This record gives sequence, C-alpha cells and structure tokens, in this order.
Amino acid sequence: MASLITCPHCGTRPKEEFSIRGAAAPKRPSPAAKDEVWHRYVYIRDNPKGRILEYWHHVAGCRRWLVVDRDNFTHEVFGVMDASDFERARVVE
Amino acid sequence: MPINLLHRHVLEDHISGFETNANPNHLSVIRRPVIFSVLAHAGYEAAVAEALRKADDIASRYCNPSEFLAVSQTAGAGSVAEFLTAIPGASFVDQSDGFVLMAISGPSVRSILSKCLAVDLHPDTFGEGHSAAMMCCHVAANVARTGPNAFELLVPRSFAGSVFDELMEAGRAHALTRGFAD
Amino acid sequence: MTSYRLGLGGEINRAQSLSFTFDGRAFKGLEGDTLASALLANDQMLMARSFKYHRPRGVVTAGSAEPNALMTIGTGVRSEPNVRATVAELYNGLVATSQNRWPSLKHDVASINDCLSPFLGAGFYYKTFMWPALFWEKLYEPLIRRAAGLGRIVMQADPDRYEKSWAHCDLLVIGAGPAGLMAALAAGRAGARVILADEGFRFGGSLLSENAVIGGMRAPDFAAGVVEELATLPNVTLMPRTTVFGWYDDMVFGAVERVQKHLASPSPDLPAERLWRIVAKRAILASGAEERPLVFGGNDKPGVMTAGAVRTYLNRYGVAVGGKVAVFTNGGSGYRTAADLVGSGVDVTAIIDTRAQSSDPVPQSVRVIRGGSVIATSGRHRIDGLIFERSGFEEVIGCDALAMSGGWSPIVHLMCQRGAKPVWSEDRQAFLAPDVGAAFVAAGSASGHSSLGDCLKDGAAKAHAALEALGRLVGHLDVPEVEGEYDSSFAPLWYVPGAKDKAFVDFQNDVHVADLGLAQREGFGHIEHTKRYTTAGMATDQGKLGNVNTAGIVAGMRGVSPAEIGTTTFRPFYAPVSFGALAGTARAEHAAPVRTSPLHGWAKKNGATFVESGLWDRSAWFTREGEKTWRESVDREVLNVRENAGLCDISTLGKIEIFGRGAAEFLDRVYSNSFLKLPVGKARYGLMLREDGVVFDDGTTSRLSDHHHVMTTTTAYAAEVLSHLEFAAQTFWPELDVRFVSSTNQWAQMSVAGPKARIVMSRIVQDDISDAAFPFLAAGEVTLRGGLRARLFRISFSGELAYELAVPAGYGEAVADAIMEAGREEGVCAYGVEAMNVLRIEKGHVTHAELEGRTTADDVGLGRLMAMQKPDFIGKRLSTRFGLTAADRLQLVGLKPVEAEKEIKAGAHLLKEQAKPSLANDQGFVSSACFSPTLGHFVALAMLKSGRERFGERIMVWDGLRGAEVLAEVCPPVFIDPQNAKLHL
Amino acid sequence: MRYSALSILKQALSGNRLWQPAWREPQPKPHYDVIIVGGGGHGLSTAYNLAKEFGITNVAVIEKGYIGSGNVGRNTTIIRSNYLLEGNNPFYEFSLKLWEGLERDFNYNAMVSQRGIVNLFHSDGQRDDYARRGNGMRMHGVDAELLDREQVRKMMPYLNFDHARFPILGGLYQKRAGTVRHDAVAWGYARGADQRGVDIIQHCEVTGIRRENGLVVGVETTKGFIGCNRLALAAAGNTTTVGRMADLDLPIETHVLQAFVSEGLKPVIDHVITYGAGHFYISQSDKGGLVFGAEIDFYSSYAQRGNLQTVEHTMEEGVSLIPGLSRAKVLRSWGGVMDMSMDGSPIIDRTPIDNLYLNCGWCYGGFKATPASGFCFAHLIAKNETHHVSRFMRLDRFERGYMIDEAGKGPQPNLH
Ligand SMILES: Cc1cc2nc3c(=O)[nH]c(=O)nc-3n(C[C@H](O)[C@H](O)[C@H](O)COP(=O)(O)OP(=O)(O)OC[C@H]3O[C@@H](n4cnc5c(N)ncnc54)[C@H](O)[C@@H]3O)c2cc1C
Ligand SMILES: NC(=O)c1ccc[n+]([C@@H]2O[C@H](COP(=O)([O-])OP(=O)(O)OC[C@H]3O[C@@H](n4cnc5c(N)ncnc54)[C@H](O)[C@@H]3O)[C@@H](O)[C@H]2O)c1
Ligand SMILES: Cc1cc2nc3c(=O)[nH]c(=O)nc-3n(C[C@H](O)[C@H](O)[C@H](O)COP(=O)(O)O)c2cc1C
Ligand SMILES: [Zn+2]
Repeated sequence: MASLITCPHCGTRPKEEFSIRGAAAPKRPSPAAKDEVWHRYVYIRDNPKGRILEYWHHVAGCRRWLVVDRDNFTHEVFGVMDASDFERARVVE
Repeated sequence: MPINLLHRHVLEDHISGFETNANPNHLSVIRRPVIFSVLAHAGYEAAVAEALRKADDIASRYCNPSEFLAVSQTAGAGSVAEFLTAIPGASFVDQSDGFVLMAISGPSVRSILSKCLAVDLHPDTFGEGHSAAMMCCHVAANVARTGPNAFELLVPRSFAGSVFDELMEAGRAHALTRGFAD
Repeated sequence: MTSYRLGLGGEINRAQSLSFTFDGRAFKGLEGDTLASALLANDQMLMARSFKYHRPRGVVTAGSAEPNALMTIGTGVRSEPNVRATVAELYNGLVATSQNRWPSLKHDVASINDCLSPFLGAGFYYKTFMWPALFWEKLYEPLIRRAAGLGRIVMQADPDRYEKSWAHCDLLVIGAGPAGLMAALAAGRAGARVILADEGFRFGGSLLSENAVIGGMRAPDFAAGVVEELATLPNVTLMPRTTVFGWYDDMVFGAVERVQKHLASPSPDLPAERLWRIVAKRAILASGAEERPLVFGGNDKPGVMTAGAVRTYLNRYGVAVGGKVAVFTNGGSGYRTAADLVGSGVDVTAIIDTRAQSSDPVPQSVRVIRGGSVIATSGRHRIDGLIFERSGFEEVIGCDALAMSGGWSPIVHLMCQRGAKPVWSEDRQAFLAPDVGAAFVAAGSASGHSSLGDCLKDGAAKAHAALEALGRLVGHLDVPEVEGEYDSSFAPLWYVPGAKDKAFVDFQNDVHVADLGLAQREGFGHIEHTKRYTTAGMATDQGKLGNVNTAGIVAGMRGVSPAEIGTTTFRPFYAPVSFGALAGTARAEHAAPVRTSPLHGWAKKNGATFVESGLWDRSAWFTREGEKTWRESVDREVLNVRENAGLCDISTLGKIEIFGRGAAEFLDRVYSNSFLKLPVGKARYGLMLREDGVVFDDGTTSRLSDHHHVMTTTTAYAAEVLSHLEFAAQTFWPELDVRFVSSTNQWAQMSVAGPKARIVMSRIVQDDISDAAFPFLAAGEVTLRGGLRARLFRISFSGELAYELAVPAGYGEAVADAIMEAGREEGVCAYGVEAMNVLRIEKGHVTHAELEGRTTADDVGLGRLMAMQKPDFIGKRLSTRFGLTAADRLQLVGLKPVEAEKEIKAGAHLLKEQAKPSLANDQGFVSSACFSPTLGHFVALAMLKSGRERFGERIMVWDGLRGAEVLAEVCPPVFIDPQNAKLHL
Repeated sequence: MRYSALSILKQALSGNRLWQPAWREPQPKPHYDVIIVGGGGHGLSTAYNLAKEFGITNVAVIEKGYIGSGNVGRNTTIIRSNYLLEGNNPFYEFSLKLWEGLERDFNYNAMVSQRGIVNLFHSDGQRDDYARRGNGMRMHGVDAELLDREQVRKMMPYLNFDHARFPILGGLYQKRAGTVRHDAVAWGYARGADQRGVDIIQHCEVTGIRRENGLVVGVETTKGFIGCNRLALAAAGNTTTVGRMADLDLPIETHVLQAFVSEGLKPVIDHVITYGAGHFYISQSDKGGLVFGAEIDFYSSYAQRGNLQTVEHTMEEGVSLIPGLSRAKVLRSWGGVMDMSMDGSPIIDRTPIDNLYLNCGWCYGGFKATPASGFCFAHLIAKNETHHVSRFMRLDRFERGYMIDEAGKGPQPNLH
C-alpha cells in the first residue's frame, strides 16, 4: 500500500488524494468515562508492528473518512471501509 | 441606486486575447452553467441519486454516495432549485459560481489528462457517463467522461486559473486550444 | 591508432556523421553512437579520473552500470554533470567535459593521492584530523571539502521543461532484450494493455550486440522485426529511453523518460525528461544480466573493460576498442569476445583463462593460457601490456586493451527494492531474484537463464502466466530457433591472487581489496558495515559492477559462502534520476497552485499589493498616490475605517454549509460554547477545541433556517476545520443527521466596516438593515438593489459597526465596485489584511498568532466560552488537566510602550523590569504587534505568565535578536471600545 | 589503540596489517548491571556515558542488527539547538555543547561540522515565530541571528529569490549548528564504550522482558536469556515493540521518514538550509553528496522504505527552493522508522516498573540529541535521578497536561 488505496466509493486512488490521521482502534469514550480512559484515548497508541486499522480521509475524492486495514510492515492492504460503517459495526460489537 | 449586475467569469483574463480556431484537441470553458451541490440525507441516498439520474437537462456528477453535483448547461438556476426542492431527503445549495466547468476533448485527451490526474481513464474502467471526484492538477475536482474522447471537469473557482494553466501546459505538445464555449 | 571504427558492421548510420567535442577537442561520431563509442572510435580511451586517488580511467562497460566514464554534458545552464558516456546518445554539437581533475584530464595534480594511498585507507579520516581542535574546521575540513564530489552543477534555473504522467497497464515489461521483447509480443498479441520500457535508445538489449541468428535473421534485425509488430498494436505502448528506477507499493513503478536529452535542438513544446508513474497489474523484469569484472592488480586502467562491453563496441557500434586485445576470463564470454574480435579482423593477443580446463571453442591462431591469472597491467592513460602468472611463472604480454569476464549476475535490483533480499544460488554462482509474489517476476537472464533461446522462451512463458492470472485467454507464441549460441557458463574466481597493483572492486570510489581486508580486521565485517566503512557500492553506480564481487571477496576472507554474506540493501534509484524529472512542472511560481479571490480584480484596480497567505493571494494594503511606505497606506486605511468606512475582501475565509436535523446538536458538540439554541437569523462566535483541550480554530456560525447553518472558519484552517467536522460527524456521531459541503468558492465575501457602514450598505441592500431590523449578530438572506440575492451577516472583526456581505463569486467585483461607488461621499476605502490586522489588535481579537496550538480558551481570555455544563463537547474532558489550568500559564494581555514612540515587535520576549535575560526569567512573549494610528503609538498583544493579574505592571519587552529593549505597560488586551458600543450603533 | 595521525603513519608503514578491531565481539555474559536495548546512537552514547561519567562498566548494549543499522545510520545528520520551548531548548543546547568537544572526548573523528543552519521564512507570521524562537535562544545564551532577505541572498545567492511561489523574506541563523558524520557517531561511541568494558552484542534481538516480583530481571534474546539489574530501552522506532514486552503503555506511533543523497557534486551548498514554505531541508556532505529530506510519509510504518509521492514532493520543494538542483541527480533514497510521540518531543524517564528506564519519542530530531540523551539517560540510570536539562521530558506529562508541543499540532504524531 500506500501508493494506492482502493476507496470503496471512488475506486483506486493515489496516496496524494488522502490525508492520514492515525490509528483507528482507539474509540472516543463516552463523556462519562474515567479520566484514565480519556487519557488513553487521546495519548496512548497500541502501535503494533503488523496489521493495523488506520483512519484515512479521502480529501481530494469523496471526502469520506475511511478505515484502512493494512500491514504497516509489508504495506499490504487487506481492506478499506467507510468509517461510518466501521463505527456502526463496532457499536454493535 | 440599482447595482449594475455584471457577472465576470474567473477565466476571462486567461482566455481573452488568445482566441483561436479550435484544434482537434480543445479545451472549452462553459460560461454560465448551473451547478448545485446536492446532499442526500441518511436513508435517501439511493432515491436522491435516482431522481438526479432521471432528471432531464441535468447531469449528475458523483461525489460520494450522499453527495452529488447537479449540473445543467440549459436549465436556469431557479428551475433546477425547484426540481431539487421536490426531491425528498435532499438538501442543496447553489454552487454555480463555486465551480468552473471545462470541457476537454480530442484525440489526445487521455494523454493530456494523464499528466494531470492519476485515475485510469481507459474506457473499460472509466466509461462514458462515469464521473468522480479526484485530484486534477493538484486540486480536488470532479471529472466526468462525456464521450469517447471527451471529458468535463468541475474545478473550484479559486483554483481555476491554476488548473487552466496546467491543463494548457499539459496540452502544449498536443496543440491544445482553448476558448469559451459561446 | 589503438582503437578505431571498423569498415563494416554495427547498428550505426555511417551516412550520418555527428560532430562533438570532448574537453574542447573536436571529434566526429556517427548516428547511433553513444558518447563512449564515439570517443573510442576516436581513440580517446582516457575519459575520467577516479574519485579518491584520481587514477586515470576509461570505460569499463557499454551500459548503465558504468562507474568510470562520467562526464559533464552541455554548457552553461544546460550542463549536466556525471553523465555516463556509455548511455549518452550522441548528437550533433554535443559538448562533453571531463570532471574531477585539475588542471587537465591528462595531468591531474591530485593523482598524488594515489601515492599516498597507504595513509588514505578505508576510514582513515575517522582516526585523525582531531587535533588541534580548531584545525578541523579551519584547515582539514575545507581541504576535504575541496576534494569532494565529481561533477559540478550550475546553480541557476534550468531552462528546460519537465513533466510527469501516469500510465496504467495490465503488464509492464521492463527491458526490451530478447526476454522482454518476447514477453511484450506474447501479451500484446493477446490484446493486453502492455507497456514495454527500456533504458536504451533502441530496443533489442543484448540482441543489438550479439552475433547470433534468430529464426534465420541477424539478432538486431530480429529485434527490429518484433518492435515493428509491437508498434502496430494499439494496446502496446513502447517506451524507449525510459529507465524504470523504482518499484513501490501496490505495483506502482517510477520511470523516467529522456524525451529530448539526445536532441541537438530540442522542441520548446516538449519536456527534456518525463517522469512516469506506471500502475501495473503485473510486471516482468527482463533487465538482463551484468557481466562481473575480474578483481586483479591493475584492473582499473583505461583499456580494461568487460568482455561484453568489448563485444558491444565491436558488434553494435563497429568500434574496435584496441588494435591488440587480450582477454582475461573465467568463462565462455571471453572466448565469444575473442571470436567476434577475430571475426572482425582485430588482433587477439591471448586468452588468459583462470580455469585449468575448458572446452570453449578457441578462435584460430589465438593463444590460450589456461590456469593463468593477470596480476598487473602497465601503461598510464591506456594499458600497453599485462603481466600474467601461471604455475609460478610470470610473463609479459603486450596489448592495448583487455577484455575481462568474471561471470554474470542477474540484474535483480528492482525486485529487491521492497525489502526482499536476493537469494544466492550455489548452482549459478550468482544472486538470483527473490520470490516477491506472482505479480512481479523476472524473465530471461534476469531470472538466471543464460542461453539466448531460453531467454526468448522464458519471456514468452512468463507473459503467458501473467495473462492467465489476469484471466485473459492466450494462444501460443512460437519462439524462433537460435543459431550461434555459446556457452556462457563460468567458474567464479572472486579475487585473482598475486596482485602487483591495487585490485579494485569499486572503481569510482577507489575501493580495492586491501580496503575490504582492513574493514574485516577492524570489525566492520557485516556487509553493511563493510560498505559504510570502505564506501564500496556507494558511488553513482551503486555497486552494479562491484557489489557481488565485494560479497564474494568478503566471503572468501571469512571462509564462508557468499550466501552468508548477502548483499547490501537495494534501494531506489536503479539509476540516478534528475531532480528536474522528479519535480516536473511543480517548481518556481508553479510550486503550488494559486488561489485567487473573486475580488482579486477589484483589489488590483484599487491599487492592492498582494501577499501570499497559504495558497491564496490576498490584498495586503492599497497604495494611494503619494504614499511611499506600506505603513502610510495601512495607517490611512485603519483611520478611515474607524472614522468612515472601509471594504475588505474576506472571501478567503472558509465557508461550510451545514444541513440536517442534527446540525444544531452537532455544532453544540464541536464548539466549546453553546449552539443548540442559536435562533434562525442569528450568527454566533464559536470556539473549537482539539480533543486535548487546546484551541483549534475560531469562527462564526449562522443559522439560516432550522436545518441549515453556515459556518465560517479562518482562512488558514478552512480545510482542517472541514476535515475535522467530517471526522466528527462520520466517526463520532454517525447517527446524527448532518451533512456538510464547502461553499468557500461560491461566495465573494466582503466586510464593510466603520461608523458609516450602514449608510453605505443601505444603498446596496434593499432590505431594512437598521439596528432594530438587523441588529448586531443578525444573519440572513437579503436582496441587493438590482435583484441579486445575497447573504448578510452583522459581524465585526474590526470592532466597528460592520456587515459581512456574501454574493455569488462572479458578481463580487461588480458589487464591490458598487459599494465603493455608493460610499464615495462617505469616504469608503478599500482596506487589506494589514489594516484588518491592526484593527483586530486594537480591538483585542485573537488570531492564530495567539491560538498557536498550545493555548487554551482561558489563556486567551475566552474561558467564558467553555460551556462546561454541556454533557460533552470536543476537548472538554482533557481541558481541565492540571498543566492546562495552572496559575502560571501564559495569558493574553495588551502592552503599550511606556515611551509612546517606542516600537514593539512580535516575537520579542518579556522580562520583569531589571531582570536579566534568562529562561528562568522569561515571562512570555509578544504574539502580535502593530502601530495603532488610532492611538498614536504601538500596541501589542502578548502572552504573559499569569497575565490577567498583572495589568498596570511595567514589563521589559526584550528583543535581543534585533537589539531592542522597550519598557511597556501591561494592560487589558482591548484597546478600543471595551464596552462594545460601536458594535451596537 | 589510540587513533592519531601518528598511528595512521605507523600502520601505513607496516601495510595496515596491525589495526585492531574497533570493538570486540563478545559473547553475552549471564548478567549485567545494566542492559541497554538498542545499539543506535542513544543506546551507545548511554553506555559510553555510564562507563565514562558514572563508572558503571558492567554494561551490555544489545542490538538486533549491526550497530548503526537504525536511525543513527540513516538520518540527515543535522545538529542544532534552535528550539522554541523551555522543555527543549536547554537540553539541545547542552547536546550541542557536548558535540563541540565530542571527538577529542571519544578519540574518533565524527566530522562535527559547524557550518550553520538557516531556517528560511516566507511570511510575516513565520518571521514573528522565528523571532520568538531566536529571542528564546538568546535568553538562554544560545547563538541566534535573524537575517533579512538581503543577508540571506548574500550567503546563499543560489536560492530562488526571483521566481518563488513563496518569497524568501529572511531566515533564522544559528552559526553553531551543522552536521556530523552519522556512522562515525555510532562507531565512535561504540569504540569508546567497548574500551571501557561495555559489551556490544550485535545481531541479538531482544524478544522478551523477564520480570519477577514486579521488577525486571533480564531479557530474553535470540542468544538466550541475559540477566540485569536495570534495563534501559533505547529502541527508537521499535520502542513500542520492546515496551510491550513489559506491558508499557506508550504515547508513541511509528512512522517512516525518507532521506536522500545525490550523486557526488563539487561543493555548492555550504550551510544547512530549511525551507519554511514546505519541509525540505538540505546540506552537502564532505564527500560531495547533497543530503536532504522533507516530510514523513504520514502513515504508520515499520518498513524502512517510503513512498514515491513523498520522493516527488521532496524534489518539487527542492527545485522550488534551489532551482539549480534541477539537473542534479538523486542517487539513493531510504527510510528510517521513527518513534513519533504525541507532542513531538522525547521522553527520558523512569517507567512504572522501578528498574526499567525509557528513552524514546525522538521523532525525526534525535540525532542531534545523541550526546545529551546518552548523558542524561546514563545519569538517570546511574543515580535514579533525572538530570535537570531533561526534567521536562517526562512520561506522565500528557496526563498532567504538560505537553512539549514545539509544532503546536496536538496529539496527532504525524503532524509534528
Ligand atoms: C531519514 C531520517 C532523517 C533524520 N534526520 C535527522 C537530523 O537531521 N537531525 C536529527 O537530529 N535527527 C534526525 N533524525 C532522527 C534521528 O535519527 C533519531 O531520532 C535518532 O537516531 C534515534 O535514536 P537512536 O540513534 O538511538 O536510534 P536508532 O539508531 O534507531 O537505534 C535504535 C536501535 O534499537 C535497535 N532495536 C530495536 N528493537 C530491538 C530489539 N528488540 N532488540 C535489540 N535491538 C533493538 C534497532 O535495531 C536500532 O539499531 C532523522 C531520522 C530519520 C529516519
Ligand atoms: N549468464 C547470463 O546470464 C548470460 C551471459 C551472457 C549472455 N547472456 C545473454 O544475454 C541475453 C539476455 O537477454 P535478456 O532479455 O534477459 O536481457 P538483455 O540484457 O538483452 O536486455 C535487458 C534490457 O533491459 C534494459 N533494462 C535493464 N534495467 C532496466 C530498467 N531498470 N529500466 C529500463 N530498462 C532496463 C536494458 O537496457 C536492456 O536493454 C541473452 O541473449 C543471453 O543469452 C546471458
Ligand atoms: C548522511 C548520509 C549520506 C549518505 N551518502 C550516501 C552516498 O554517498 N552513497 C550511497 O550509496 N549511500 C549513501 N547513504 C545512504 C546509505 O547507503 C544507506 O542507504 C542508508 O544509510 C540507509 O541504509 P540502508 O539503505 O542500508 O537501509 C548516505 C546516508 C546518509 C545517512
Ligand atoms: Zn473516495
């Protein structure tokens, strides 16, 4: 990856069309969650070597936020999904 | 004191004085198209897309599943707005001055555009009627295929001069000419 | 005459003679020549000096691996350093100049280094030049720097054009030798989208240099036939002069095409070079194999070159590299070379074979010395003889060129660029391409095949496999028969023992075998350490010739297999690529797109000076007749706004349309202050935080209808804010019904500010805009006289009675003109961002000079906008951390100089009166400052420790950097109209 | 063997046959007082300082590759102390002072070259920022000058003054900044540490951290278990991987930064230059190669290689700033994986585990920190006490709200 991302809405696109925010695993806690949880959410990263989920924004394309499932060592991409779908799915979990 | 409502196209200075007869590869700028951003609310995406697809006089340009650009070179802004109002689950806003519409066509059009954008424009992958938002000349634009060798670009107005210059540069070796459509 | 053009043969056009110069001397070559072949044809063997020892050097290769024959081509701003003469296509008028020598190529003073070489071994500089301390900087380093580098660049703008393009294909074939041609043909006939790229200016690869017969045709003619057919296939793109330099993720390849580097008079409509990003579904690497030099004493002298290079000069260019050529080989390539030379009537003095036995056919009357090894060569600017040793006896042979062959290494560079390492093959005594998956495979000699017939077949077979995987049915491709194959096998000998002179492994960097030994002794045994310590493989050829020999020699020294040593890491670029090509058109004024405001033309007419602000050009100030400095203009504009009225272009502010039933709720969560109950027809100032509680951006949002808001952002953060909103909506709260679209480009927006703004605006706007009908913070749609629909907001950045009017961009200029006209009597003026900045500083409004990514709402006095009673908003939870609420935080204050005429500059720091400048005493800094024409002295906004408690205190504004110290009084940050009376006029 | 001109002379006369290994290749002992994970600049400097300054010599540096295979051997070699914030500036100035005496200290010529750095600015706002920074430096006694456009032009006439998209208005100049030969830093420290008894164990990967009663007792490695009293992590881009072995939660994300070198060219660029309208920066090495780089690739990556887009973007900025580069050729590009922290600043601190120490978060700026980082980290390990110049670089600063955010970009590592 990372030369090309296949956007679920737009098809295969070069990296220059995207901006990248970072790990998608941390989920915004509820307002009532403990300070510790909020601290972890904002500052702590699992940062594993290998398969990760990462937020990419298709700024020059559909402008949707995407979650890219990829390996940060081989740069292989396993899948890309719309971030809203991703969030809805993990709410259900 | 009534205001003299003179409308000025952003490319006026780029094009005037250079009028040429169109070559086979030609870039033509549409002076006053009507363009609306149309946003489909949750649950209405497919219906809005369908309504736009069916509209006479309006070309629908795809941005994302819930966002489109409705473009018309024939209808007036009022009638387009009226049409859009009638679509359930759609919000819209006039962007006729927010975008510049350029049509580029000719035998070398793909070679020219491949210097400006990364998407594979081969007809097997980007066929007639297809449109999408993409980076074109370093700017987020919307590109549509309107014929075997014809494309339309919608470019944000503030960037239009830059994009126009880059397109002309890319077309230099292909004798690309340019002019307003009228 | 030692080297010369043959009377017959070669793929050159004898009818077209080309003139060129080398170091000022005029020469003639032929169309189809490279610079190297033309120089050789003119008996110019000495072409360069090596980097460190300045040894005389000629060519070693006939291709892109050339480490020696680097020269500068062109003159003035069109000169290009470090061009490999072996790949530079000759053209009429070419001017070549040798490099890294002084005063001349023949007489180079620095060749003394060669005699000093015992002191200049690998890494010598790490061990000395340390004493006395100052000498390094004053003496040693300048000396070392003077010796640095090879060619010289001209540090001026490049007049040539460059461009970039994308290409997409089913199959990319890299290399158009026999394997590549067959691969392209097989795929092309099957209808696949094929790109065939080759570095060379003519397709054919080694076929152009070989004497074989394919399908009854001479090899070059066969190649030409295939190319002719490929050219007729619309689905095949042929890319000659195109080097594929990198393999990147997702099957994206970088390639550079030399479009016009070979032309005497290039067209101004075409680029010099073109960068390609090729997206391939599949790719075949048919890059061939590199012949390895033998590592023996004196192997670097001019006249010593690979056997394959000798054949190429002979067969392709019709050039004999010498009159009496000796051959030193460990395999069949040497014999083939001898045969071709003899066949062309060139004298071969001997074949010295490192092997004791071999069955290669020996050309008639050529002496073969089996089990022999060359241990030295003689001659300076060209060899004149060699000494070989056999069974303890030494013998001298006269020769003016020496063809060497140390075996073959597949060129696997590209396939190793993404992390995979090449794999040692004991069988083939070479590193082979790693398995990187089916999408990218090697073919031909790049995949280890050595016979021509196998290469042809392999190319076709690999293409078939690729097409099958892509789901394309393919027929069979008949691969023609080859006559005149030879056995190119070899018995590796990494290092020829008994050397009487330095035996080089890296020619350009002058790394010789003793350096490798030293590295081992000193503990730099890992191949990467060896590379770094000796610089082997770090020259412009990146070890194309030397790396495998280095691995073999180090393996020998350590008594292990080369498999254990491995190679160093392969990285882009396969061959050096110009900055120009990689930059393309994005340079100079075109480095980034320019955004122009819809009011640009209006501003220009009114005398604007523009300033870059992000990508925008914004009007900074408007010069009127008689005004000599920008300050004069700005002061006038400010005073005029305060007294009368002014018009400022604020079209660059970000504008975001927000729709949906959830919009109000959404805004309430992204702003720190409340937005849920904002009434229709009202605007509100809002503060957005990052999740860490620090201020992100500010702006206003207006409610145009129940489910439609419009937000304005700062110019600088427009894109970030939209992304932020989209992120929040799409990932935090996907259940909220809210949609956004930017309308920044749709509107020309102007601020009309000043006590007379209403009078002026009421001449423009049809609707009632009296304070009662359209009070402070009113917002809504209005109709202009003349019928145009517009948006009007009563918002003020200047602190004056002000309206922000938005009209469709195309009407912007007309409306701005009309406002100027309507306000002529009231003295309305155009004002720019400089005046706007003064106005806002006087009023104490913050911008990103204060909101600099470290400040909280409270720091800048906006703590009241933290609606902590809301259950949630972005940034709420972390905003209360100790460090963000500590008492000694920097807080926004105003400063005025105690002596009215003193200037305060942004960037100065603050000290307590009498305190010495030190970090411990640092009290804060000046964030914004300007001369206030309204007050008649400088005013500043500053961030001061516990600042709000310190109003009235005197503080030193310390600007040591610019040599200024100004005493100032700390005051509230609002200098004019603290009661906001003007806003409600 | 001491390195000097004399030793070179003597050796040359005996055919360079008697040079000794620069460091030993010891087998790991069963137990050390201190084990340092990571044979990069910081790990080696820490070991050197432990031995030299604090007398702790029963130390092992464990490196999974060859020493210098990490970022110390793949960075663009810039050293400087032109930092804005109080949490950073004194530390980097301390480091620069150590650089100034380093070579004679460890008897290795690392080619510390104080050729000066110019940070160009292209807008009034940027000038104000640099003025603030320069004044902050001056307050701390660090050299800084604010150059105007003409002064910059005089020093570097080849910059794009006439056809720039973003005009050069001036620059912040630090004369004492410069470059250092990257590999030599690793090798010099390694040699110095080795001579003082430190074991440098290469090609040995730490695969686990063994704990007993809450304390670390040693590390599992590809060469077996090695015990220690104190464990110090200096694994740069791999910090998280190693930290995980002790269940550390870290504010780190790993990213790749690319660097480039051109073909060897006769000297044309004397200074270190940074482009304020982009991220391009460049200097010319003593060998003649232009060494340069720009932005990170923006996605998290543990691969030491980058993306073509970043390559192109770097060259676009390069040619825009220095038009004369257009015909120069790029020779090689490579990447390094960096420990990007959540505020862009480093961490030198204890961890929740009493005898486990942490050194990380260097982002793309830790090479210049190598001497001070080693010194402060050694101080911390030896005395269990934070050295005052590194007192802001705490692990718990995020929880407490004391970020050291030089760029003001907040908790998104790829923006720093
Ligand atoms: C392209 C680039 C350019 C840069 N430019 C500059 C610059 O100009 N100026 C500047 O100041 N800084 C620069 N930096 C940053 C600087 O190089 C780093 O911050 C610094 O080198 C990091 O410290 P280090 O030397 O200890 O890291 P490294 O050299 O990376 O050391 C860490 C070591 O730990 C080893 N390791 C990791 N995991 C294990 C394990 N499990 N077991 C054993 N060993 C392990 C690694 O192999 C590595 O050798 C740049 C970085 C890059 C990538
Ligand atoms: N042992 C051996 O490997 C050996 C020995 C002697 C001769 N040969 C002969 O060499 C020939 C090999 O044929 P082949 O087709 O495999 O290779 P080739 O050498 O004929 O062709 C390779 C082509 O690839 C091009 N190329 C290489 N890298 C490139 C890049 N990065 N970008 C663009 N172009 C690039 C070269 O310019 C060249 O034209 C056969 O005739 C074989 O018999 C092989
Ligand atoms: C400052 C510096 C200068 C370099 N100069 C060269 C050079 O002249 N030639 C070269 O081949 N590589 C040079 N390199 C790059 C190294 O060859 C190598 O790519 C880099 O250290 C990363 O290691 P790797 O490629 O083995 O992963 C240089 C590296 C650095 C850090
Ligand atoms: Zn998309």
